[in-house]
Amino acid sequence: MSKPFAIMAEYETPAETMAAAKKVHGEGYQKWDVHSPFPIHGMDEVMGLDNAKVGWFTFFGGGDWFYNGYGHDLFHEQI
Amino acid sequence: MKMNSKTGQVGNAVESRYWRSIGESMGEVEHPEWSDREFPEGASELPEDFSRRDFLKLMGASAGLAGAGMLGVGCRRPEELIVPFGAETSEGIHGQEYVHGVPMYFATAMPTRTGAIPLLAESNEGRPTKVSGNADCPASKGAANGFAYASILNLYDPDRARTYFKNGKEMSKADAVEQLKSLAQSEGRTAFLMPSANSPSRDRMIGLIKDRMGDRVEFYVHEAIDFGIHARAASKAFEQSITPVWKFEKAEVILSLDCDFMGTEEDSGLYTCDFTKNRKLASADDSMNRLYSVEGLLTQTGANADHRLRANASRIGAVAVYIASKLGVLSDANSQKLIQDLTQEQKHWIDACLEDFEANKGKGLVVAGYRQPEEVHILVHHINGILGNNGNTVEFIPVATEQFGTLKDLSEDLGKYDRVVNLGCNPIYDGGVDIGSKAIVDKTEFRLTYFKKDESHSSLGKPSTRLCINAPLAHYLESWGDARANDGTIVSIQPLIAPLFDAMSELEVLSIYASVNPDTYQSAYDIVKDTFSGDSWEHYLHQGYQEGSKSTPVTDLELSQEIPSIAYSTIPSKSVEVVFTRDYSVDDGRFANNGWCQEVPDPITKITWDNVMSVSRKTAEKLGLEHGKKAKLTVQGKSIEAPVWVQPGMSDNTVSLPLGYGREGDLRIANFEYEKRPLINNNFFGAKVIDVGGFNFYKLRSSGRNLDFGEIENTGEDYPLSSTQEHWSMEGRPIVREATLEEFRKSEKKRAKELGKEEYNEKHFFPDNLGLGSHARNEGEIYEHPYQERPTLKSDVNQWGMSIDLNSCMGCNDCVIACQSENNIPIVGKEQVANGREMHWLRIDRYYTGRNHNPKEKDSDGLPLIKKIKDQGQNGDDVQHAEEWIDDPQVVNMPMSCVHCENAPCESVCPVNATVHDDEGLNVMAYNRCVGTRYCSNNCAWKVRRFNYFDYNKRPLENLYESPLTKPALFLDWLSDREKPSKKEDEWDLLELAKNPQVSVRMRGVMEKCDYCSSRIQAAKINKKVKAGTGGDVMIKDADLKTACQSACSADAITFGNLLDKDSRVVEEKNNPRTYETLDFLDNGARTTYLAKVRNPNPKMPDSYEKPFSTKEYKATEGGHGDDHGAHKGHGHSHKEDNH
Amino acid sequence: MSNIFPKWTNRLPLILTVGVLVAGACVVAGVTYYFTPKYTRVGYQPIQPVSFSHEIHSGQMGIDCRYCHNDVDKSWYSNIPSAETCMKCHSMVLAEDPRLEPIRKSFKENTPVPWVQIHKTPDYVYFNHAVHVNRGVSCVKCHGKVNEMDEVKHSKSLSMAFCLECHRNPHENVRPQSEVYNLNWEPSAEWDADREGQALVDKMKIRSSQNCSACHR
Amino acid sequence: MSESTVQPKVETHTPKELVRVPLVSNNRSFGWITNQVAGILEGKMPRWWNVAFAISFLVTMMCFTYIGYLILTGVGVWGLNHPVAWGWAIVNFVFWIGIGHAGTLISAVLFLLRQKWRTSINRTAEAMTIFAVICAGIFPGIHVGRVWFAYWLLPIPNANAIWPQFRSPLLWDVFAVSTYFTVSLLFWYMGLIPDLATIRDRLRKNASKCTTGFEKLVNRIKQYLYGLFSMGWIGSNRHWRNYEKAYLLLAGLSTPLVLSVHSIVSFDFAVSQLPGWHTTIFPPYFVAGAIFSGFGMVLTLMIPMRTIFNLEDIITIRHLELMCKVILATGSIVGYAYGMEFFIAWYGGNPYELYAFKNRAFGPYWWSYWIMISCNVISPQFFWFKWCRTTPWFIFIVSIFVNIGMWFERFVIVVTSLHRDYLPSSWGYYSPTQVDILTFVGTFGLFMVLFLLFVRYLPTICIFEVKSVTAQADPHTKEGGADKVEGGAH
Repeated sequence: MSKPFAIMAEYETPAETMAAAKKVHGEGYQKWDVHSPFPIHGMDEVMGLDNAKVGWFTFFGGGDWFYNGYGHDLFHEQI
Repeated sequence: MKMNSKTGQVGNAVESRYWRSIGESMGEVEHPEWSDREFPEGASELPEDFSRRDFLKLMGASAGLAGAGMLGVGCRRPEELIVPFGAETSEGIHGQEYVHGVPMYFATAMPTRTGAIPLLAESNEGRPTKVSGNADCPASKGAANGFAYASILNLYDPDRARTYFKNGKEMSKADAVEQLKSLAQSEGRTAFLMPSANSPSRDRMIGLIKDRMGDRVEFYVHEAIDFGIHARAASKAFEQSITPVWKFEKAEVILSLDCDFMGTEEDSGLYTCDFTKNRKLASADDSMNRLYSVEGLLTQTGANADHRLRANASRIGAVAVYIASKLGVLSDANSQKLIQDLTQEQKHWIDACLEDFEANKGKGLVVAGYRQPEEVHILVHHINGILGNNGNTVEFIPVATEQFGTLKDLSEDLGKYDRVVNLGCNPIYDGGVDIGSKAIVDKTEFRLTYFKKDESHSSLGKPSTRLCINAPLAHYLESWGDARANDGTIVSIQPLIAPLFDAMSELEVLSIYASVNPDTYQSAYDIVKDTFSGDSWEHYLHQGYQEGSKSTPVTDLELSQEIPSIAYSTIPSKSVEVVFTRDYSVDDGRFANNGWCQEVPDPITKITWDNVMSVSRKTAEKLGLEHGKKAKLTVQGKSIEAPVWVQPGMSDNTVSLPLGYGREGDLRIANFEYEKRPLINNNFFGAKVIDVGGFNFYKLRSSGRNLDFGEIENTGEDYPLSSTQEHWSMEGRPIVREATLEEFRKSEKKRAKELGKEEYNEKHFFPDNLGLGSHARNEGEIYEHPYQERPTLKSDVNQWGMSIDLNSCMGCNDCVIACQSENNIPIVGKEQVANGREMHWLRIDRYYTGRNHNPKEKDSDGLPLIKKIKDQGQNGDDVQHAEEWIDDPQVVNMPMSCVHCENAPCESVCPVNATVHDDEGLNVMAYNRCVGTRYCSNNCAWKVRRFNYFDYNKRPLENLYESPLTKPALFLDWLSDREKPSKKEDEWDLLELAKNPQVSVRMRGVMEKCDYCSSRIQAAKINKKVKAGTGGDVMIKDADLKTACQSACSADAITFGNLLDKDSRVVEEKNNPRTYETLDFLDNGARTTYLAKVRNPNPKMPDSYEKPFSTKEYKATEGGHGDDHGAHKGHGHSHKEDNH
Repeated sequence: MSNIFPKWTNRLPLILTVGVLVAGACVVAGVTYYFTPKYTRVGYQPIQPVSFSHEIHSGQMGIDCRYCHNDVDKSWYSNIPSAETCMKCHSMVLAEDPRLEPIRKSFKENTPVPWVQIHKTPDYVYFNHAVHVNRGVSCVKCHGKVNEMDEVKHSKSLSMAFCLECHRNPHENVRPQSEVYNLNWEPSAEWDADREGQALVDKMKIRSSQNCSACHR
Repeated sequence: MSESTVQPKVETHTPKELVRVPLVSNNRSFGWITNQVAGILEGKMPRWWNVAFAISFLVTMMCFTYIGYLILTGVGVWGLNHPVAWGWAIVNFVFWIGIGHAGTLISAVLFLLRQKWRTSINRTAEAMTIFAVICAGIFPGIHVGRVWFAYWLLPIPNANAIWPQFRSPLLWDVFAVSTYFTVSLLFWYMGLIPDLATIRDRLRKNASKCTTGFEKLVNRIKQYLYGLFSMGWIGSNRHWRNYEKAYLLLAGLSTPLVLSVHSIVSFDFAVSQLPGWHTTIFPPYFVAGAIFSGFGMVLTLMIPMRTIFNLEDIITIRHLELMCKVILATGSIVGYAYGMEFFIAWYGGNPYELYAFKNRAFGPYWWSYWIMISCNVISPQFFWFKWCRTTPWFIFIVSIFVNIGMWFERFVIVVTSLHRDYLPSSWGYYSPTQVDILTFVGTFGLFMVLFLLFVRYLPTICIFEVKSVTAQADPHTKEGGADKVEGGAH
């Protein structure tokens, strides 16, 4: 019998899923994930994930636009 | 030189055939290495023909979709040739060394019925493109009229006769001349039918013909509108053949008895120039003349009169008799009967007026109009005699041409003649109902005709008249001749171009008839040269007039005693008085096929393309006529249906019938036909198919009759009219500012007294916008004006400015036509004008102001007057034609074109920088950059921008709504040649020649406006710089530059110049106390300022006024609260030096 | 049911972003060069009906430009000489040369020689030769070294940006009036545009307007 | 017995638990919601859809033929003249942009304000926004005199070395509308990704049910497309984490858009100096008008849609009522603005302004002014009454009136100020032509074509958001299974 590839568990309600996730995270597993039809409030902390990096992308995107739009005029004299 | 005479870059001709070398074109074998080395090594083959460069060739790429252009149109740039002259042009044209690209100027003149108007014609690339007044000729002092400026277009009229033909068969000019020679030598009596002219060469030729043919020849002169009345009446009054020459500049007080000397009289331009000389007020102590006018219709002279009395045209005789009787000249029974008909106020009015004349003995002038019968004119000479005016304000010069028979005489004794030779008359159209013109035309054996197929021609279709030779008549710009100007000076008429269609001139026909041996007939050039009696022929041609040929006025003016009595006539009870008038736009019909004349708005009604029956408000109410609806008018049993126009200022029971419309024959403008394309031209599609061309009132007129009686009744049938200005009242807004002479003098004295205190620098005391001006121009400017911020931005050499004197502007529209001719402005057709899309860059706003009219007042049922606005169709909006105040209004004219603002509202809203501010103060319009969002037109408070809604230059006016979608043939044409116009071929080629190559022709979708003739500004600057060479004298002075409207204005009302040149006239006028800026509270800083209109009322007159009506209207609506606040308190701003 | 998307599609977003950036750069570069007058005009050297060589006439023999283009300092249009001017010498020099056949034919029959136009501004641009050549702007500025061209070539782009370069700083492009028709003239070492050039501009009061009204009307 | 003090009978009212009205009525399960929304796509479309699509497609083709005719012939085919150089085209542009404003407000502003009820209407509103902006975008393009040079409005380097003129409001329009379009499109597409994945998975599941080869092929293509556009979404929580953050940031960034776009559109008029245009009240007045007509259109579309696809449980009466309240609020703001304009014109004492407004009410265009007043100010006042706010057919009628009124408001602003301004000599009258009218009708066709395609191929309601606001989705409530977990519900 070949080695099982992965283990999957299905729950009825979001609360049970969160509880299970807490246990799994507690056991120290690394390669695991939670799938749900809608974002479950509070699941990130339970899974111990840090802040999403989307914020930084947006910030630097904004900075780039600002430089192209106004920055090079304001900061450099007439090049 | 094969000229692709398209405007713009000239000198290159598009050769559609691509051949590589002379060898290939001659079929020889070409050298191999030549063939592929068209492009230097390394540069790869040119990419797909990226035709961006050609997009705006002649600004005419109609649908330049780059994508579509890639399809079939060749993969290489079309080779364009730059082709030199065949041989050097040292001898050039007329002995002037020809430099291609530099316009040349020649003096010539336009012959009129009683004389000629000296002109200066500009020739570009060998063809005349513009005419303006000849400023050096003392006889005209540069004055001309709108017909002269528009006559350039007649030269290139596609409907001109092009071939000689007889009985439908064409013949060459040579055969036609041969047949004419045999006619001249053949037996039998000949009658000549000629238009009237005053030319020494023509008189000489007529003398020679009479010597040769003795009593076998007789000459008849026919003019639909006869100005010979002045000479005939003067000759009878003084019993010597003389004609009056009016000197308005010498007259202090002028009374016009139905005499529109600034509008429809023959030398109106000259008279306007003289009259307005005494109306230019620079300071308080200048004097001003005073104009009284007694007339039935509202004419241009009446509109500008200080006092105007409405009297029926048939009553004017009674007025003259009353004056004569007051002066003790006339007191027989018939005159008493005439005088009773005058009302009490009319008598009262005339008495006061007479007092003024008696106070100005020798400095007054009474004039009678061409419409008045001979007896009135004779009476006027007597009146002038008693008042001491003869010899002072009116001189008399001997009449040069003899008196010929009229058309009526010819039709009576037609039997005596075997043949008639017609030198350019059109008796079928304007002969008159009582003339057998059909018989005259049948007997005509030789006919000079200007048009291919006009009324007289179309009747030639009948077999009996087939023997007539039809020869094309030459335009004055392509024929030799001479004429006597108003004061007798002999002026030369020289051609600018060889006759376009081998046309013959009148002199040539007369010279064939006059020469004893027909083969050696003199050419017109030789005739004029022989007639010339001065010293230097070249100088005569160069100057345009013969030095010292001015005829000396007759001094012993002794009036004959017996005074003819004036026929008594009253208007029958149920009928109206009908007045046949000369039309301001199309003269007597000779300019009906001229697009510019048809589209220039009538100075009074502002209607284009049509004539209307004008009636007064009371007459309309009494007879149940409706404004803008058709009515049936019957005169002497003949009737015609034409639209009624309720005209302010008309006398009651009078109907004015402008002549010259309703023409038939192949005249594409006069007899305009809109194409009936149901899919496009239907009402629902916005393009109403309307009929154009006006109504032929000659059908009601018996020959030579200006006054008649008829019955009129409303038919209620609608007739769409297209006028350019639909609202009459100024709504109490201080747009045109006026004052009386007294007010002006009083305020000037006050200003002079207080001038010491610098806070009072109120330049003018006229009502301004409720003191808004002072609010707007606050001291602390939020944004520094760019000129202050970066002074280098502003040119220190030229700054352009313009000043228009409303006191001199008589509203005659000459400047509008001159601007159209100079700047290639297209005409758009009646349906587009009705839709408000006319393209004139310059318009004359004409407002009516009422004696006690308050635009804001409520009407009877308490609703604000605006509420009763029904629809705002093309017959004028709301209910203004039914309001009380229009019966006896005052009229103000205001020429309005781009005022070139310093803080221009149009520049800040154009998204593509198509309109920008130039360093010399111009608001520049870059046509090639405009994409046509039209926001600039919306934001312009003066609404002086015009938009090319359609391609008016390249598409037929009969159907502008056509497109490749609805007519696939257009798409195929477009594919083959993107510049191909869809106008008719001949129309396109000819009208193209009339264009001024120095100004670009705008295409569809582009906004355009007055740019102070920037092509002339550039030409002046370049000439100055080329002359200056490496020197620094580049500042433009007054002598270097005149805009088209400035040079066209006979009243000299428009002044344009360089504000930095201290002694320029425009700076002088801007310091005139009358200067003001329209809509100044918008703080746009307009570079065109206006000089306020000052009226000169006589306090003793019953209809006198201490304030002009517009000031009263202003006070009644807005002025109340702000007026004292605005007028006296200093504006806190004076014309700061720098932000001129 | 096999998987619809192969494995590599995971990297699709990355491929897309890089691809778009590179393609965009290429298109922009291509348009700025190929679709502007710098390319579409420069290098255009059509074959003329007569192989007239400026190099020989003005280069070697030093004939002044105004000998043939005599109206260049009088009108906006610098005229092309008629065959008469050529025949002044060529009635003797190379009298039978087959290459000059069109000139002789034109001179005899008084018909123009169909030269092919090279330098042409669009119809809505009103360029004036007289005001430039009389005020210190040499032919070489716009037509390039014609005296070294065997066959005239379109050397400068004559685009609006090209004209604006001179109009924006006239002092760098002005030369003494005497040198206008000397195409080989180069500013000498100590010729400093800001000093001598500016002096010329001030003396001649050159106001090279950068405004639309300068060339468009 | 001691006399007892009369104890006041104290009834302790435990405060009635304020039950929040459930956003999904009848306590529907997740499965039901998915079936209900995704079910629309999977089945064969009802007959009326094909008929409606055919009609609106024909109307759109008519619109494009008229646009072609306009471009090939010239702007003269419209009724424009001098002085009224802007007519129906600009009125339609502002009308359509105004309609587009509800989408951003619902998706961005209400999201930041934690208004849970937005979940069931935000996708349709955003779709409506995008289609409205497409329809609006046509008009500035075709009303320009020379369409083939309209690219000069873009600030791209060119051989003429000229930049567009940045002080012109028309240029600001180009930037504002294009930004608005891209942000709305982005917002709409982001919201769609999880639902596209759901549909992709359902298609995989139904693949076995397909019988004929053709059905298999269609199913496979659909799977491919939905898969491609769902960008490999598998609903993992790591995805949700980035998704939530991105959605929040996008909502934050696009909130100013709600106010800025229509302010810039109002600058087209406010920046000019015409009497009646040059007033500072225009930006807020236009934004209120935009939201007003935006919600009007949302209601006009939602009410028939919820009955046809029986989504009453998801788009409940409460949603409609809330939208009616917004309409009432913005309608009153617009009414206030009309009054204030009149007052300032009188109070300011500028004769030209005063005439401009008197001319609006009593001039030749008095009829359009009174239609505007009745539709915009009077009809929304009905929503003060509970019954009016909760009967769908009545709301539908009022929402139609709202949009008619708003079109006339733009017509009154554009035309009446243009046709009579400073100089009486240049006063004129404007009336539209057939091309004007049918091009505008054509754009409704285009709008319906796009909307019908949206309804046919994309889930009209955001499935996962609706689920996330139901009680069962909250892990801390009883329905969310909190009681099944020790530690219990807290």
